[in-house]
Amino acid sequence: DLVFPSLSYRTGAYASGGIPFADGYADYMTLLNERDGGIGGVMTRILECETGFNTEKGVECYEATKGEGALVYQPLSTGITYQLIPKVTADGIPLHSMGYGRTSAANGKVFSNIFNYPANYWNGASLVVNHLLELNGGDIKGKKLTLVYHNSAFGKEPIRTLEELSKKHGFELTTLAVDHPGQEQKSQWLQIRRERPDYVTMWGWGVMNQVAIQEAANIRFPMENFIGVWWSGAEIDVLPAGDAADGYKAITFHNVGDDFPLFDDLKTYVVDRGKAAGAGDQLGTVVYNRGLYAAMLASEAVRAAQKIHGVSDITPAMMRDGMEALEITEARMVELGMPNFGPSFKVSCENHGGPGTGAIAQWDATSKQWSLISDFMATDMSVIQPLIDADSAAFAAENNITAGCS
Amino acid sequence: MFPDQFLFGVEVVINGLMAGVLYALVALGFVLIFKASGIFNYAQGVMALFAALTLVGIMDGQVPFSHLINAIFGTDVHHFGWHVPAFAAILMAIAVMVGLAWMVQHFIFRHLVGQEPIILFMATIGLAYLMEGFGDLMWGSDIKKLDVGIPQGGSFWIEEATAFLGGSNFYGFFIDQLDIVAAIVAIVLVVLLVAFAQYTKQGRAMRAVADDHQAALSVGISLSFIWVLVWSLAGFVALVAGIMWGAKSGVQFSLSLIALKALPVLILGGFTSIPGAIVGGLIVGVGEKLFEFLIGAPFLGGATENWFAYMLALVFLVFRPQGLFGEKIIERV
Amino acid sequence: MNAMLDDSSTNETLLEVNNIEVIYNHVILVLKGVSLSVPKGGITALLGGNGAGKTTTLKAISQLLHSERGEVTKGTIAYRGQSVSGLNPSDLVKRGVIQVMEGRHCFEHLTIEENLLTGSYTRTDGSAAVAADLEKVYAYFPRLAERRKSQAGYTSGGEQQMCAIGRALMSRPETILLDEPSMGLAPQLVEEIFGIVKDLNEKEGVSFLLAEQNTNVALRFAHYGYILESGRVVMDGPAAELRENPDVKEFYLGMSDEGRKSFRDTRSYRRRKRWLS
Amino acid sequence: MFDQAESFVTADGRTIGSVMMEMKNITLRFGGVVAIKDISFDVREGEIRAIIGPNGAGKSSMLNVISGFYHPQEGEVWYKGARRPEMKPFEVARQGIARTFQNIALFEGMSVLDNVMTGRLNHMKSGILSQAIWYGKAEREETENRAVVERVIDFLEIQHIRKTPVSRLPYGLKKRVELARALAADPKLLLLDEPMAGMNVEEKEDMSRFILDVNDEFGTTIVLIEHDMGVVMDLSDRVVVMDYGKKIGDGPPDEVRNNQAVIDAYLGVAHD
Amino acid sequence: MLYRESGDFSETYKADSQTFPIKFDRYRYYAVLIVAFLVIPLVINDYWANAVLVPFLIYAIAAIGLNILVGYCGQVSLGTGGFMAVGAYACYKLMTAFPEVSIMIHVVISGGITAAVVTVFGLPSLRIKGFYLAVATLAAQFFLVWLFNRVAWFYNYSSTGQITAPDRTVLGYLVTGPNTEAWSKYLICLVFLTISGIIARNLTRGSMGRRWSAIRDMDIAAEIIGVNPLTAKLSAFAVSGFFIGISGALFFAVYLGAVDVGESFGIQKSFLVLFMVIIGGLGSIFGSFAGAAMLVLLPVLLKNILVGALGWDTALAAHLEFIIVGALIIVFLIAEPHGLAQLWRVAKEKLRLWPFPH
Ligand SMILES: Nc1ncnc2c1ncn2[C@@H]1O[C@H](COP(=O)(O)OP(=O)(O)OP(=O)(O)O)[C@@H](O)[C@H]1O
Ligand SMILES: Nc1ncnc2c1ncn2[C@@H]1O[C@H](COP(=O)(O)OP(=O)(O)OP(=O)(O)O)[C@@H](O)[C@H]1O
Ligand SMILES: CC(C)C[C@H](N)C(=O)O
Ligand SMILES: [Mg+2]
Ligand SMILES: [Mg+2]
Repeated sequence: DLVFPSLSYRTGAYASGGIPFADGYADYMTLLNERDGGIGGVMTRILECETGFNTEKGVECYEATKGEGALVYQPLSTGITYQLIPKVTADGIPLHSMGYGRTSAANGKVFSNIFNYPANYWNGASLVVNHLLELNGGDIKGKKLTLVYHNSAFGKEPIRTLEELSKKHGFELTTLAVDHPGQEQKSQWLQIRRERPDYVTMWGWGVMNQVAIQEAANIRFPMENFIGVWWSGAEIDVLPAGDAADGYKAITFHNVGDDFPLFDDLKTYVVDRGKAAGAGDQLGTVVYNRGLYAAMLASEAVRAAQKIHGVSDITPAMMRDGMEALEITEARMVELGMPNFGPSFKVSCENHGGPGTGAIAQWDATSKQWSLISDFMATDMSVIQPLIDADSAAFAAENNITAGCS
Repeated sequence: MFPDQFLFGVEVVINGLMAGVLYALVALGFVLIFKASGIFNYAQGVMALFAALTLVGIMDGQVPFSHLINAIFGTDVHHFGWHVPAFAAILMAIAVMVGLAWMVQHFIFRHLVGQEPIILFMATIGLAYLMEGFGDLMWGSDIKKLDVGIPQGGSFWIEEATAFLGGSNFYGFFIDQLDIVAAIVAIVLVVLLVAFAQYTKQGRAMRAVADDHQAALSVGISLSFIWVLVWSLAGFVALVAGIMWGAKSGVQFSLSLIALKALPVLILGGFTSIPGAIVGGLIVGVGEKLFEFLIGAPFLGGATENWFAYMLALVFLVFRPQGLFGEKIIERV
Repeated sequence: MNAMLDDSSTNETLLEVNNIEVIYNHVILVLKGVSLSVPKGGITALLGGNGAGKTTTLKAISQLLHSERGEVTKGTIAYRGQSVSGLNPSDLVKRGVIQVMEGRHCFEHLTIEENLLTGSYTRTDGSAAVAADLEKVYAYFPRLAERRKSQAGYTSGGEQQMCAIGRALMSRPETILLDEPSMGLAPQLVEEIFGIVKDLNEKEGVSFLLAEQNTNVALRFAHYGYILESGRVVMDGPAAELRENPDVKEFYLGMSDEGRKSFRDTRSYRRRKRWLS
Repeated sequence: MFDQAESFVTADGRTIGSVMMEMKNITLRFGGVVAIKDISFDVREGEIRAIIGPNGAGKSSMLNVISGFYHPQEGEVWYKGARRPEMKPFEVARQGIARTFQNIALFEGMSVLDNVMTGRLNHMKSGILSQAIWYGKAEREETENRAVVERVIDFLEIQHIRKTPVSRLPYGLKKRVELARALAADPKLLLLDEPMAGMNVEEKEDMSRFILDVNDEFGTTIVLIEHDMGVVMDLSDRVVVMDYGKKIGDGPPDEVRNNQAVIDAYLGVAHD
Repeated sequence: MLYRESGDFSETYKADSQTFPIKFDRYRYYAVLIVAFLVIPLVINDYWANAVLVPFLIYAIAAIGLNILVGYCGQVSLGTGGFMAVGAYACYKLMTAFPEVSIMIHVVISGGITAAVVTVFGLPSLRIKGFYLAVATLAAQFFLVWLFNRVAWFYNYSSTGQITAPDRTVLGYLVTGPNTEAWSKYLICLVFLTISGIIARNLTRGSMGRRWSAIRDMDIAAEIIGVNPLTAKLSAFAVSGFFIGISGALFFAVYLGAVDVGESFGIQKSFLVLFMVIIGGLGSIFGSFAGAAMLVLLPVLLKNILVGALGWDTALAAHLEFIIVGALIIVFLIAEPHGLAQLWRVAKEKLRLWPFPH
């Protein structure tokens, strides 16, 4: 069988995001089994392991599951990703950090086993700035942008790019750290209230998101000027603040809602058969969709690997090749029942990072729905690519890796 | 501009005071249990979480243990389909906390009478694990919204009334209404609890138990009764804290971590002093907010709140080892 | 002369301990079959050297062993004919049995007065009666009245001893288990305290079971005595008879045939106790 | 300064040396409570000096002043002919003053042997590295001091409980172990706070013998607090009587026992 | 009589004060060493090394360190996580600054640096006691984590603030980095643990150990009989810090390979190690081993049973795991408050008396 380890977290401070993602990931695999009899005739198997969003437990999970023929890891945590990068490389297993993790892993010449398509945090940072540019007719010189970030590897990731971008566009950047878990943010928001930045962006996760949005509402910060990263843009993040959250924005690299043919299949084959991983009421929510999307990308990579190597029951090494040869086209997306759900792109050895495109979503508190308010747009690779090259080169030097494609 | 800076400072102090009250609410529970049993109850934070979870669960008509039930019987139950009004739900939650108090006493601490404090402390950490797992199992680990009708958000009235104090950069004092409610509740609680401990027979018995279990037993005080009583009180205080914090940030796992905010408050005020909890809370609240405002954020890169309270308490204790109002440690040979 | 004849005690037995065995920590056997009885209205002394098991016996009666990891593994204890096993200490206090523990055990952080008031915890006869008794205790121990507002932790050993006894009195007991009341007290105070014991016994009919090292004083005030050694009762009898027993005289009263001998002259050869074969 | 260097002979023919320690006008207060009021007395080399007085008179407080645990507000302590500056208790201990406590203060978590060994800590100086590898000085020192301690253990006849945790010992033996710990330190001056409280006559006799032997054989000076008048009168060379923090009598036992103030305040009846 | 002590007399004081005065115990100890050094490395695999043995060895070192402080000297510390972080960051800085020096030396120096830091945080213990001190040590915990998170110099200005262990070898074999073999990880930790165990034992049986225990049992009395509380307490903090630092260094360099300070050395770690010490037995070196073994194994076992064998979903299993771990801790404390070491002693005592009940 095809083993997909799922390093999930259904407990702890980040369970609110961990649960729907893991459910989406699992449900898609179940759908493939139930509807198609697996991928290429081989059944899929989800191997769940609880990490609690804790790096140490993540490593433990990795060690415990890798022996079972795990094809690809999706740890859903930047911290765990950092831990696993050397390990998976040594063990020859691919890792997919979708929209998180080490940004410079986009350079496949150095990070042979790490993939972070279709977008990463530096794309995210650029996306936010692009949006601001758009709002201001292309000129944000002198504007004040504040970054509220989770004080961890994850939250620090965009700072470098934002700094570069602030140099380039002349806006003023302030950063405010929020320590795990982010229950208490009063002083950060008092400071924001005092300094009245024009825009606030947030790299948050878990309870930090709700508290931030609630506090923003409390100080009556204009929600449309508050833009979260894609991990800070779920329903559960905005719901507690009620109507006050109306207008809050978040970036995203895939589409929202449940208006896709795929969901009909999910209902028939998974939910109605009682095989859903969760309660089955999360379908179409932002993070659930992201889990689906990740699973879809994984299964497509399996198909690619099966095609390349001509075997159905593939190994992790073959999976890696499949991922590197992955090509997503809109036509294929339509076939999969997910038209316009995500970008079309092609992975290569040089580029493990995908197209780096994204869109802006906005929350409507009355209908309690997210909707896209922009197209999927490209990000400023002229700033990002040099950063990626420099960072990966440093990593290569540090670890005696000779960059290159075999 | 200087005056604005100053007014912002004042605002920080006010908000610090308010934050302190919220810490104090948690610290109070610690003090109660410590006073009556010498038990340093690390599980106080988890109790707040558990109480809030229970309250939300009852209000929303959630089926307890639905996850487990569904897993075992393959059913698909989640809600009873009714909603309980806040007031009734609070009463029911109190009943649950009293039940919990009884169980804690009956199954755990009854068997640990006379053990060293650190053993008891460890047992409460075990209890924290237990209750955390139990609460999650019972009500699920997703975030829940708690709304018992407490107003929230900045008080416009105060903002507008004070806006004139500063220049165009000053928008009036920001005070969260929730914090105001919390402050009132906390003060009432402290007054009632002090009266209880100092002037009632049970309160005196409680203090006696704290000093010497054996002697308390010998004069006929029932340890079990006293302990169930204080654990119930602590459970009630935890519920109040859980409501306040839950209204702020939703009811979810991280609520249990507020215990960590209460600890420096506790040692600052003194483990055994009920008023100490509130005064300690205020000092910590103001101290950490001011420090962040004046030094932390501008010079140290922020996020100093996690450790500042502890450092403050530490420095303070060096001068007064039993905290502000703690009972003097009697050292005789 | 038999002391039993001229005292106020009756033939009614209040407390009956029958052949009990006590083990600490599952392994340390401390009492190896102790039997004794306390008559109503009597002062019964429990004598014996260090580690003989006096305290253990008292705790076994008052049900305080449990919290020290000790348990009664054999034998029975009955108060007024009813078994006390399974009761908890507060039930016993309600039935009128209270223990004054060895080593005082005052509540350090409570004031003397609060300490005394805790003694009335189990009473239900209203605060006026309690207040009256408080005054009575102060009358017995004027020293306590002086220090009523001091924290007990800061009072001297003697004051704490008075406090502990006074606290027990506050429960209006029928029987007091008194563990080493004389330890560490000045001679005058020892007399005083025993005088009070006697008073309570005669005027209020309180029965006492008294564990003491100070055999001399104990036998002067008690009606009946048991001598405990290594967890066994080795001798018992009316106090007056025990006082005249040559072994008791030599080993417990420090008297030789020529009267009291000086502590300077004790390094001589000693006779073995007869009951230690 | 009077008869500082001289020695004199007691009633029963023992020779007592020169002044070893002198307390001058000591006053000790705790908040409002005056525990010691302007008390002076001296202790001579080789004597057994008793302090008696009713409960709460301030006897233990006086010992605590001597051993540096309490610092009097007024007055001076003279030791070995020099004024002693304010010292930490452990510094006092290093000057050769050891003591026992009224409420037994043994180290409950250790065996008898280890407890007595703590008495020798001031004689053990090996460094942490040597101890870590347990070689050279550390090991030698341990063996040497162990030999000293074994002598004390033999002397006090507690060989059989050497390895027993002290928490399991009965009261009387604990008191003896405490004495052993103090003796192990090789003190010049030994302070005993109610060493015989809670003992029966037989045990008091044993204890008396030990105290006398220590005094005789090692010439250790002893300050003794005790409530058993028999013991005090028999053992001590001179007695200080305290009452409510004041000194009400000082002199040889016979003199004190007939002092009316002492009888009123303490003895109740004249003791034979 | 299955277990015997009688007939086994020591003839000298030296023999009497050795670690295992009883022959039977001594032979068992040698047997354990032989298995640990010669047998296990041959059969160990990745899973056993990473999930069980290596963490056990490293935690055992930390537990020994904490036991010296809490169990022997009676100073409760909740700063262990932060102190381990000091060891880890010291080791990282040393490894990257002096790549040519052997990692063994780096680990030892990290221990020394941690000892110094811990001693500074131990200073308040001269005034503050009991739980006040315990809570006050949390200041160290939170401050250190914040510091390592905040000051970029500590993590060599890496963009994420994480630190990653470069490859290092001992005697030509890799001991750090992702390509390390299971047996070499295991052995290097074992060497450190064995030496730590021996040193700790030596320190605790001599005058140093008695000073600590005296302070623990009754600090006032200890001072009056001549123990300088300043040096006694601070030396306990220092020695404890030394071991904790070593374990932190190994934890980072050998076990995890990369570390995010807030997550790997958070307050949970402090509690975990304290648990090991208490469940194992305060004031017992053996207890430190037993406690570490138990708390490393327990979750692995539970996970394997609940998820692996019973096939429950992970959320349910995680909740149940919490409940079971919590309940077990409580049950243990109730059954034997003095820990596994005491359980073992009582068992021996019973065996000695066997078949007689008393
Ligand atoms: N908690 C305990 N655990 C183990 N052994 C104990 C415990 N309490 C007492 N013992 C032992 O039981 C024996 C009897 O002790 P007990 O206290 O009853 O003696 P006692 O007659 O009251 O002596 P004393 O006159 O010294 O008070 C002693 O050997 C003592 O060591
Ligand atoms: N640390 C302290 N703080 C406050 N008061 C104290 C302290 N130590 C002693 N006292 C008070 O000082 C007085 C003398 O106490 P001390 O212990 O010296 O008496 P003592 O003569 O030893 O009596 P006893 O024979 O009962 O032991 C007492 O009233 C006591 O309450
Ligand atoms: C879901 C996530 C991967 C986001 C997370 N905070 C991170 O570590 O990047
Ligand atoms: Mg006794
Ligand atoms: Mg005294």
